[in-house]
Amino acid sequence: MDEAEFCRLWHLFQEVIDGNKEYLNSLDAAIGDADHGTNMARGMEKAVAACDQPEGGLRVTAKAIAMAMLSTVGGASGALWGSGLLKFAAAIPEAVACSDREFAGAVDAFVSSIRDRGKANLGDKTMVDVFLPARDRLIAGVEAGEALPAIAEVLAEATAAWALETKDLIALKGRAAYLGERSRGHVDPGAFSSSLWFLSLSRALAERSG
Amino acid sequence: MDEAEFCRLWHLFQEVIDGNKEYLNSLDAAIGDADHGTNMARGMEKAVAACDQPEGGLRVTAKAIAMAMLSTVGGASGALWGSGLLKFAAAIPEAVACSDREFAGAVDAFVSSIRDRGKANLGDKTMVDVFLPARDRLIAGVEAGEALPAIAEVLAEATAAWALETKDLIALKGRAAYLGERSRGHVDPGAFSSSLWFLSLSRALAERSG
Amino acid sequence: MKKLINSIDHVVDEALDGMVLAFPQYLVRVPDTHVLARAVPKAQGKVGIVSGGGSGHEPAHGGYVGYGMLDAAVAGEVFTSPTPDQVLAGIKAADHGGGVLLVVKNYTGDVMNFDIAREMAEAEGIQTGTVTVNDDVAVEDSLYTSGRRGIAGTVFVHKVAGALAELGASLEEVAAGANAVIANVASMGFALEPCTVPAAGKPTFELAGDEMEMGIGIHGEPGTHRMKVEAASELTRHLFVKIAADLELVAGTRVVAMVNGMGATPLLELAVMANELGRLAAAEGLALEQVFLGEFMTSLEMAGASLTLLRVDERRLELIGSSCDTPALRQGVKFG
Amino acid sequence: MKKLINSIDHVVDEALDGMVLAFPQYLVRVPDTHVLARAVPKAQGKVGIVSGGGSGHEPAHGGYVGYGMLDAAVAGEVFTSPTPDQVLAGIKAADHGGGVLLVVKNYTGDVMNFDIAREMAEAEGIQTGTVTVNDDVAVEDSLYTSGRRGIAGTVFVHKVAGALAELGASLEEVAAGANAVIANVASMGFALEPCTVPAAGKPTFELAGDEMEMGIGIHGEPGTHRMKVEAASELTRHLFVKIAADLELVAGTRVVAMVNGMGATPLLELAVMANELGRLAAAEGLALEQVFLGEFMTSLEMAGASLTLLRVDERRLELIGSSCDTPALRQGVKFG
Ligand SMILES: Nc1ncnc2c1ncn2[C@@H]1O[C@H](COP(=O)(O)OP(=O)(O)O)[C@@H](O)[C@H]1O
Ligand SMILES: Nc1ncnc2c1ncn2[C@@H]1O[C@H](COP(=O)(O)OP(=O)(O)O)[C@@H](O)[C@H]1O
Ligand SMILES: [Mg+2]
Ligand SMILES: [Mg+2]
Ligand SMILES: [Mg+2]
Ligand SMILES: [Mg+2]
Repeated sequence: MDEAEFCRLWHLFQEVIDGNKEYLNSLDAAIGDADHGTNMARGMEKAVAACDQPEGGLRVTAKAIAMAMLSTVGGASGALWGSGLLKFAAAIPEAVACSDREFAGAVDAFVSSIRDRGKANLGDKTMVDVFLPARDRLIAGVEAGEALPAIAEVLAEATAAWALETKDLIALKGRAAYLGERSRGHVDPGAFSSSLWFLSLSRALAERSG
Repeated sequence: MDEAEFCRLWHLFQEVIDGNKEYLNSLDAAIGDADHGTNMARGMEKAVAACDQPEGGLRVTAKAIAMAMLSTVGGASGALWGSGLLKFAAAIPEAVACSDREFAGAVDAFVSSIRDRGKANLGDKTMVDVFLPARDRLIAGVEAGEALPAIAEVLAEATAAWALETKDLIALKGRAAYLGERSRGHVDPGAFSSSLWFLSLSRALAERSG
Repeated sequence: MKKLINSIDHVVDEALDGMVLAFPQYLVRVPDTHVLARAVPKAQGKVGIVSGGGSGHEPAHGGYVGYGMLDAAVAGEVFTSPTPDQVLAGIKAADHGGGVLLVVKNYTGDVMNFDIAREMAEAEGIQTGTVTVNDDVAVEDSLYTSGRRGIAGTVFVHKVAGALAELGASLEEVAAGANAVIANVASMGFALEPCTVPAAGKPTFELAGDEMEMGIGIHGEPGTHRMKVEAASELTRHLFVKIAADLELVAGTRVVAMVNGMGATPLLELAVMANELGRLAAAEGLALEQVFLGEFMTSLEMAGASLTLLRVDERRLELIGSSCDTPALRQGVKFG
Repeated sequence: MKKLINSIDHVVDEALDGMVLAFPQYLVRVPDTHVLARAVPKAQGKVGIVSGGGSGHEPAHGGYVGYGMLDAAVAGEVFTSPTPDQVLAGIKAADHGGGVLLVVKNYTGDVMNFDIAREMAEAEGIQTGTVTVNDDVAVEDSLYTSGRRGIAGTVFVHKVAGALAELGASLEEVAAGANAVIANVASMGFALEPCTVPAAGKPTFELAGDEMEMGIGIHGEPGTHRMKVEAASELTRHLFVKIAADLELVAGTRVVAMVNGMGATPLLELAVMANELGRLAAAEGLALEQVFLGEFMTSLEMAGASLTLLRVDERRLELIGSSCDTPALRQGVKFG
């Protein structure tokens, strides 16, 4: 993955978050406080600005995006995305491009950070329900020598399904956990927005291969 | 008029006020603060209790009604009815019955008191628009030797019309005056409730003659 | 109608007891009345201050009973002026031999009921005075009508009269100070949503999703006109311009302001309005000496706000800013 | 949606400026941040107290900045926890060399953002501590979930921690005092009407004319269950029973209470609820030492209320009742 693709990913993510802002808010209204779309959209607006002035290198760009999200998203998602991306930045090479394995390693660092900070397990009805299996599939695919665009295409579809599967769960972490049994029957907003990140990844890479 | 008739008047007034409570509130909602029905109904409940234990004599009974209204109605109407009835009581004989002329004199004292206290003129869209012409017609009728039940019957109809005529006026006194031009198009609640008093009077006296 | 009450008939009675429960250091209830009086009466010989009106304006009026403000507050039914016997009980509670000043808002009902009570008090030998607050510039003033309404500016009258009384001023001096406030204060408000009087059971007016009422009073009455909802900057300007014209404010005039919530408007939004006020005052070169921000004179759960400006000189500013200790307004905390 | 604002994006920014305009004797805004800090910083060496969270809870949290309570309050967007850089700015403003205590309400977002900020502050050599308020007994507590939420009881934590800091207690002592409050405080609330987050544009839930939400938080979230509206006596009892069970209150226990409005409930009605509380406490033989009645921790214009009880001993009661001077809470006025 090179810097252009990386930035394209974030631009596409910004667009799809913006397009789904109201929907994400409505998901959050059902089991939270109706701000997840607003939070993510506010953060992405700043994040892509960081992307517009790449100061050279994936790490610098990733760190700029991390700081932008950390200082604008707020809420649970802001802390998780922001601090997670800081770990992502630390793990990704400084160079203007990286190998698929290096990218997978950075995603792994991101997911570990989210788990350390948020303490959520698989099935707790959070973004972890998307990121954890996605990370595993990503690493497995890279290990097996699949091309990143192909893995991303699989993940775009799989994460969408995993996000929707959170609907049947009872939330055990985050604000939705306070609803207990009442949290069942609604898709987790953070899981859904996370699946959009993989959708954006697949689109960014499809443009390359296409 | 004797004490039984006098008390009958107030009992009937209490009933008709209670039946029109919501309507009077809705009239007051349009140009005031939506409480005229509630105020009058609260007061009349106490007033008829004063009537239930007549301690002998019109004056004592009238004074008890006055004090009951003064201490329970509140608002503009409470001050006007209460202090007006105190003057009515002072003007009516102590005896258990009075002549038509004496009754007309007491009503005159009531109306003068309302005008002194409230400073409203004819056409200001207040209860004065009912009581002032009604007093004049009452006195004229008594002077002309008409029977009180007959006069009351005329007044029941006339005061209903006068009350409705307040609809076209702009309020110059009371809370409705703050609305200026916007007060036009709505019947004054105090004028309407006053017309119900004359309706009650005619019914109380009709029972006698009937 | 959803209300946190037990019954329409007992809401005022129970609320008064609730106030005493929460503020026993400030308030006692005069037995068998709707009067809240000071728990610690002021010294003999000083002027007493009585205010009141219908309920539904909380923290007015019981919230202002205490050191530096009122001696007694008389509560009527919701939005209904109290009866003369209740006002008389308030006057007696506030009477410490120095005479009693009645602060009345200019509504026919209030004026007449307080007048009757005053006649009764005078008959019992209590010296009384009345000042009538009429700060609402939404309403045209005219000798032939009821004049202007009294709204949130009343709180400044309480403050100045209360401060003067505490200093030992005579009834005439306290009344003069209060009247000076009345001559220099102007207010105006608007509603974004109406309120519901418990006894009526439905809102006093209805507004579409994009409509509001400009120039409302404090009893859920409709205002002077209906309009489309505008931004906070426009709404604040609307009030400011009317008030500034009425008070003939010019660059350099010193004023105290009150941004008052009507009941359901969050402090977050009232603070936005205060910020707009600051901009307007700066643009006009006014010296904004003190700003009261919060809920001081409400209309149940009405959404909306009012703005009040009081022209001050050094003396009046001091009286506004001096120590007071009441449930709703406290100034002059001693540290350490 | 009708809001007294100019734009969704600037409401917090403008409201913070409005707070400073109205309370310049208490508040300054740390430049380029959403942090309100004391206008007159406390003495060098004393522990600083920082609190904060999403906006929309006014007067929390900026309203509690001042003598005897907070040193800095950090405001996030409406109902969104502030970001770590903002919290760090608050910590720096509150740091006077004695260390800084962070008062955090137990929401994942708040906890994590304050944690990140604390890591940053420690990296810069500022000694910090955190206490996490989780007073909401509507929510089941469990080690496997996020635990209980923090709601209005937070104000008592501010009060006690602030009082201790003012007395010169160490960071450990202040944290211990705050944690003792947390161990002895319980709250629960309900909503009669929802609120509307400006950015969302519509109510966070919808209720029929006779429905309410029991066990709500302070972010417009739905509660634990929906039910038919009941009388004030029943609703107060409902909260009281849950809270009393959680705190294991018995006859003779000394408590301080808070009857807190969620935003749109008139003080008249909150006072009715306080009256019910008084009856319940008397029936249970509790010693109701002090009752806070008003709006302390709101949810924009939500209609409803919460009840908080804090078990006190002589020392904690003293700290609750001691002098403080902030925009929203003032105690200890000096007369004359
Ligand atoms: N402990 C946690 N671990 C992982 N993800 C979490 C955790 N808590 C919350 N989240 C995610 O954050 C999302 C909510 O984000 P957002 O609405 O922006 O923040 P907030 O809940 O503070 O309002 C949830 O839908 C969930 O996916
Ligand atoms: N100055 C006045 N003179 C005569 N009648 C008046 C005056 N002011 C008000 N009224 C009458 O009182 C009625 C309103 O009574 P009510 O609603 O009970 O009191 P309030 O206006 O204080 O709420 C008006 O409809 C009007 O008829
Ligand atoms: Mg959320
Ligand atoms: Mg009325
Ligand atoms: Mg009235
Ligand atoms: Mg949030």
